[in-house]
Amino acid sequence: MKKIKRENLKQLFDLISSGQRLYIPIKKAGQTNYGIYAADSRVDLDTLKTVKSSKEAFFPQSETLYTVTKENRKIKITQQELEGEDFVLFGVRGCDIKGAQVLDRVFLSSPVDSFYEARRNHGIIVALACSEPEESCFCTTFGVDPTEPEGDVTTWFKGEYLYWKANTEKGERLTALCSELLTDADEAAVEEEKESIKAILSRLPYADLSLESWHGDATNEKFGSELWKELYKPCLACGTCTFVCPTCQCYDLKDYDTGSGVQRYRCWDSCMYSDFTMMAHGNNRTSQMQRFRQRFMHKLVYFPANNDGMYSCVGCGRCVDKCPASTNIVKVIKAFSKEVNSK
Amino acid sequence: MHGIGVFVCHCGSNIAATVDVKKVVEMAKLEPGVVHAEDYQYMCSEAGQEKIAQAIKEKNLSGIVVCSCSPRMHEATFRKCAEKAGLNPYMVEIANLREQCSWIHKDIEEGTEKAVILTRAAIAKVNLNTSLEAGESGVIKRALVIGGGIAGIQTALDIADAGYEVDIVEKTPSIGGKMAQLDKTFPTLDCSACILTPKMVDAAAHEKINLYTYSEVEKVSGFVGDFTVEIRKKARYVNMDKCTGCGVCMEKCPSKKAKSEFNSGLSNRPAIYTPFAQAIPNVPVIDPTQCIKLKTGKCGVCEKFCQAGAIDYKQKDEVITQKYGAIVVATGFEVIKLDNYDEYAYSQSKDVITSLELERIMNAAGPTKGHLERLSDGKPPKNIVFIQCVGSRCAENKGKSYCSKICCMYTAKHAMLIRDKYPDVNVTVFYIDVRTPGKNFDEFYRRAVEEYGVNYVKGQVGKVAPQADGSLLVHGVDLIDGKQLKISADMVVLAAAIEPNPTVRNIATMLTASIDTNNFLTEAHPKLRPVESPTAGVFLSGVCQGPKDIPETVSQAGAAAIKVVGLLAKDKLMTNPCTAKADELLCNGCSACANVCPYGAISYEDKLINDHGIRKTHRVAVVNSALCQGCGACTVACPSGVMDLQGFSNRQIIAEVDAICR
Amino acid sequence: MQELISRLKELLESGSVQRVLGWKKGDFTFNPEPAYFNSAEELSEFVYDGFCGANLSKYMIKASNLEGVTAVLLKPCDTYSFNQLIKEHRVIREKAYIIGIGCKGKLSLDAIKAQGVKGITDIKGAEIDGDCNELKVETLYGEKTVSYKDSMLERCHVCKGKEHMIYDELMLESADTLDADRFTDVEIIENLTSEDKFTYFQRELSKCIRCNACRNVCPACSCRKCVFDSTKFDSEQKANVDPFHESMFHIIRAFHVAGRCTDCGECSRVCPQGIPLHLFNRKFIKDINEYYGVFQAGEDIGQTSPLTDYTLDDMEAEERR
Amino acid sequence: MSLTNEEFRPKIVAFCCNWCSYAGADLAGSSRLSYPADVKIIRVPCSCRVNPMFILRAFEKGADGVIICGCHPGDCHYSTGNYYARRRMTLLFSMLDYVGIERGRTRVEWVSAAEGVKFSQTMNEFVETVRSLGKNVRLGDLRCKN
Repeated sequence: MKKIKRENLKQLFDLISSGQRLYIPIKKAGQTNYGIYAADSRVDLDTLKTVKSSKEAFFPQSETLYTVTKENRKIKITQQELEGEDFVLFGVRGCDIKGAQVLDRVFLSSPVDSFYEARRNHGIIVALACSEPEESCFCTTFGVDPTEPEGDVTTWFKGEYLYWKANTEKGERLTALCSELLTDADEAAVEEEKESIKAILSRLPYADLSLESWHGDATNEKFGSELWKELYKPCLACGTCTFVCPTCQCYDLKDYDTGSGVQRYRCWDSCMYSDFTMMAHGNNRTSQMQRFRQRFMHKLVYFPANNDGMYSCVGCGRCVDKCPASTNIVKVIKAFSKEVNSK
Repeated sequence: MHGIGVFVCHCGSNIAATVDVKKVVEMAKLEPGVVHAEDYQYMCSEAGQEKIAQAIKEKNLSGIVVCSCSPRMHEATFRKCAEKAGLNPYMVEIANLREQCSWIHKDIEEGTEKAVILTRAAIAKVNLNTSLEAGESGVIKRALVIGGGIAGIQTALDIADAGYEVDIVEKTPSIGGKMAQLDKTFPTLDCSACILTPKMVDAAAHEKINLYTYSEVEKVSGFVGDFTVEIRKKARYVNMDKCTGCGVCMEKCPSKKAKSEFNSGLSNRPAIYTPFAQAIPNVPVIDPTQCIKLKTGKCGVCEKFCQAGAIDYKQKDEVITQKYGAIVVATGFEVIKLDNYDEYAYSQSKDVITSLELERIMNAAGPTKGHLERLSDGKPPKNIVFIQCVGSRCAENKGKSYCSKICCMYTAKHAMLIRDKYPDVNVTVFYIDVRTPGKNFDEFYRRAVEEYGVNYVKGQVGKVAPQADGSLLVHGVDLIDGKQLKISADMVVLAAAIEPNPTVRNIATMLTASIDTNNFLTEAHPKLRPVESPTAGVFLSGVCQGPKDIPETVSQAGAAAIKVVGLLAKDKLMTNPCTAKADELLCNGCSACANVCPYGAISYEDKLINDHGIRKTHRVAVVNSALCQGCGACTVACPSGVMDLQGFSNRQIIAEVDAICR
Repeated sequence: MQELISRLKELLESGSVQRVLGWKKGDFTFNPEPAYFNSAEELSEFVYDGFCGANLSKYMIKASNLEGVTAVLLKPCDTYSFNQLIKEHRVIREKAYIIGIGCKGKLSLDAIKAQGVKGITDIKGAEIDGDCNELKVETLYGEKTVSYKDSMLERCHVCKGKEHMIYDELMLESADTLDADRFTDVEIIENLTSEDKFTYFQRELSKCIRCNACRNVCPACSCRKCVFDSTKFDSEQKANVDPFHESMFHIIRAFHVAGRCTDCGECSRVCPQGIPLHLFNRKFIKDINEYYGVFQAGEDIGQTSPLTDYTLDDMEAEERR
Repeated sequence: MSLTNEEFRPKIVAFCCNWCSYAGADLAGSSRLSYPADVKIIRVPCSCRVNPMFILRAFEKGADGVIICGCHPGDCHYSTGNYYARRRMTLLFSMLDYVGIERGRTRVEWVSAAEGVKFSQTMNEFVETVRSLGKNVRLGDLRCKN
């Protein structure tokens, strides 16, 4: 266990970023999002949740896959180079780390997504425990431990200090790199902090949120429920929930003509959009009810069905905070448990 | 599958001197879709066109780009050439390498580079061209003339003489219009009624002309060749078929307090009346605001005296619907209201009158039986002052900015007639300029000055002050002598400006014809299409388009008629295929497009739309391609890009942009 | 409030409306959601308070396709949008029974959080029957009090007024919340150098995640298919792949709603990144007011929209300041 | 910030109305009134056909300046098109100005078919203005800047 004074964090960031890219929550124009650290960045580790999750570091909102150029009447395809350098992702909360594990299931299972894999291999995650969980948090429901999130390094804020514990070989390397700024610490303060967090967790409004009846075998029971017909109604069909979500992984492939060549890129897509998976014959989900249902069925039923019971929601609560119509996954889960209870 | 052919013209040395045409050909060959490219000395020549035709046939080209002079020069030529070779003429694009490249760029490298880009843009566009077919629409062989003054009558006569049915809609009880109110006409001084009435009679008698007097156009729909018009025939309360025109009813009518419109309000008329003795049709109407029977239910004198039994108090307005191939607007003018010109004391003194009122006073059938006398005391005037440009050529917002055009001449006429008949009367005319551009006009004016001794004073009148003795003190200025003048007059005549008949606004809206700030109807082109409205099938006759005198009106009336005849003579109209088209699958039906369409070409329908298997009824825009002229205003008003312009589609223009910026 | 619920019950029970479009209680006091109520019983879930910010006019586009009449609760500012939608034939007047409800200013959870409040579990003082002066905020970390005014949405500080532009009946009182000029921020930006303007907007827009919340909530963005979702201009965009697209989307969106935007402020309310999107719309509104005469979309259905209108002596593009 | 060297050749897109400015450009050509080859004309039926999307597209793909030419107010072939165009472009360009796009990169000019001289002068001026502003770096897709 190591520690570093809060006031020395800037030196730490400067040091880390001198040899590699450092992704860290940065406050810009009033909002905190992950960004690449620069000496003048306004690092913000106090905001619990970045607007967008940290998934962008591994699965950016858009990325070029290959470029097609024309030489006379012949075409040439150039693949985009894979991530080849280590980078540090700093201040990741437990929910986002769990989110990465969900994405691993998608992108690292065969066929492996090499772009994602390369980033994942080169990324060093410095996790940060949640000193002050918020009302919309329900990560514990999905088995996340925000008191000690699993990263290559796990850190805690306590008093004047940031406590630092390396968990993996990558983490040890980073610790070694920062050794001049880190001093030894005992675990007592961290244990105290963990207890303090636990106390708050037990008081969270969603602490008792139950996933009972949500599992991989629930397809038939849930799919045909009449509840969806009411639940979807406030939905504006925007993509806010999917774009702030740490686990949403759907993307579209598109071409862009730069004038000197065509870039094939992929970008996030949202199952909430009416043109999602649009095909020549039309769309396989023709109503917003169906799209709305798909999102939650996927997260809470289909995904666990195909991934050993792992849900593809991590309880970060971003959608709870951000939905313009105040509808969200918690309301969906609760609506169904009410139905179960009333039966 | 696309197969584009590119044909680069040398235009002798016009293009080839500053553009490396061989390079343009080589570069064109690399563009997507291009399967053939060649150059030639003169593409527009017979041999050049033959090359194009041959390539189209041999290589089965789906589109061609001709790199030559401006499309304004030879687009039509190459379209015809393509059509002959079996290619849709709208699959042709022109790259303007001469006017917009070789002629302005001296440096061959620079010129060639630009030529390559322009060619590239044209290829990018033609790749997205679609075959377009000019549509056809039928023509209803009947014309409508709105307004029954001299303009309307002449237009109707000319159309009818060419063998087509014409309806005249006139809102007053008789045709004749303003000209019927005039006493004499310049520059010949012949009697207005003597030359007008025969025309009125001709119109009424013409087997191809149908008169709807005391009627108004209420609704217009449709488009060139096929308008549907609703006409309201106001209740006359007199059966036109039974009335013999004997006039007894008018004599016996006890309600005689209404102002005679025909006499400019200077005399009274009965509640049952014809506007004037020679009215056509010679069937009176009952003015429901004056008729005692219609107002109170008592009286019924006219009915009692009518031997023909033509009086029908129960008559109702009748709306008839008729179809027309063409519409002529001939709504004429009114004299402006003089409320803004009280410095001339028009409202204060009966002896301050407008020129039109003077016409009535001078007319034998007028309120004074043609005797020149003061309306206040009936005495003959000794000193008359004419004031020109009252409300015309007005810089401030007070009046009209334009010249009313007829006033100089009619004032000269009035002055001359007065001096001729009453040589002892002094006549003074205050004027800004005297404008006499017309055949025998200046000679006419000079006669007034030189032979008849009319006193023309260049200068304006500041004030007319009625005096206690009944005379009028005219405060003016003589600009030539630089003197203030005070003239004691016993009659002042104002040459009030004329303005379009106020009903024209409503009519323009119905016809989607545009009007200018002064409410004159806009012509399609101020020089080259002066009698056509920008709305196809709508034509302009007379003062509704701008101030005119009688000879000009009659010539414009004839011109409008020949345009109508030219239209009605066709059995089918070819429509411009570069028209707007809405994608009804995605149209919102929001009306943004219709709001900017200058031709009223867009309407809305509730249509059952099948969107990939989901059937729903939506309100969608429908463009009438016969009306659409292809400006594209609607395409930009449409936020979802659903409205597109064929031949200049969104994607075509975007492709050009991309090609240029590449 | 009770009066309102009774009236809604009456309307539903009498069969004069088939459903009510209003707000349903959330799982917190501060997250009610737009909802339909089909029966008097369902109204037990009904709520209307300071957190009911959504402009339900937008939902009426869909509700116009439903059987029968929908009673819709519209705040004064929402009625402008409804009028505009009537004008554009996107809603059917006869299908709506408009209850013009009072408004004492709508609250922004972000504005409350910006006052240093974290972990909110309950908020009291937003009730429409209350005096709306102060909010008692319960949090995981203790109780706090914040002023109602400081917690309002930006749009309420520049409120268009208490008058409903269209309604069938009126219920509940409104309060004056106007305390700022809506063009101040636009003017501040206008007075920046070109470079600073660019920097300002790039910073703001770089946050955009292209979730389309602004577009989808906007009552003026009622296109069946947005140009940014279609191939009409080869213009489909799914993500802000490049800073250009961030600007392009917002400029074009603002242009498409220019002369139609009622300045309802929904775009800024819903932006998950807190981008002051109203600054785009207000720029157009300000320009229109200055160049073509004051115009308020949705005020008068009969009025021609400035972009489908012209005068012969309109200002030239080069003459603008 | 901006490149102002002599060598900089801006890309200029000119949207010209078929009935007036396009003919004005032709007249400039037949009168041999030169203007820089940087200007490339796109023929449109009327200035009211110019969609803001086209203008932004041009900038996206690397244009440094965009100019719209139409008939003088009152002379529109379709009677009202340029009036609508005038409002649209005034507002759009004001917005571009507001988001920090240099004002000189956009322009509206009314050029009749008879005004070859004006056409050439306008283009000379416009190219000069854009050239002095340098490469457009604020409103373009970075992927297109190779």
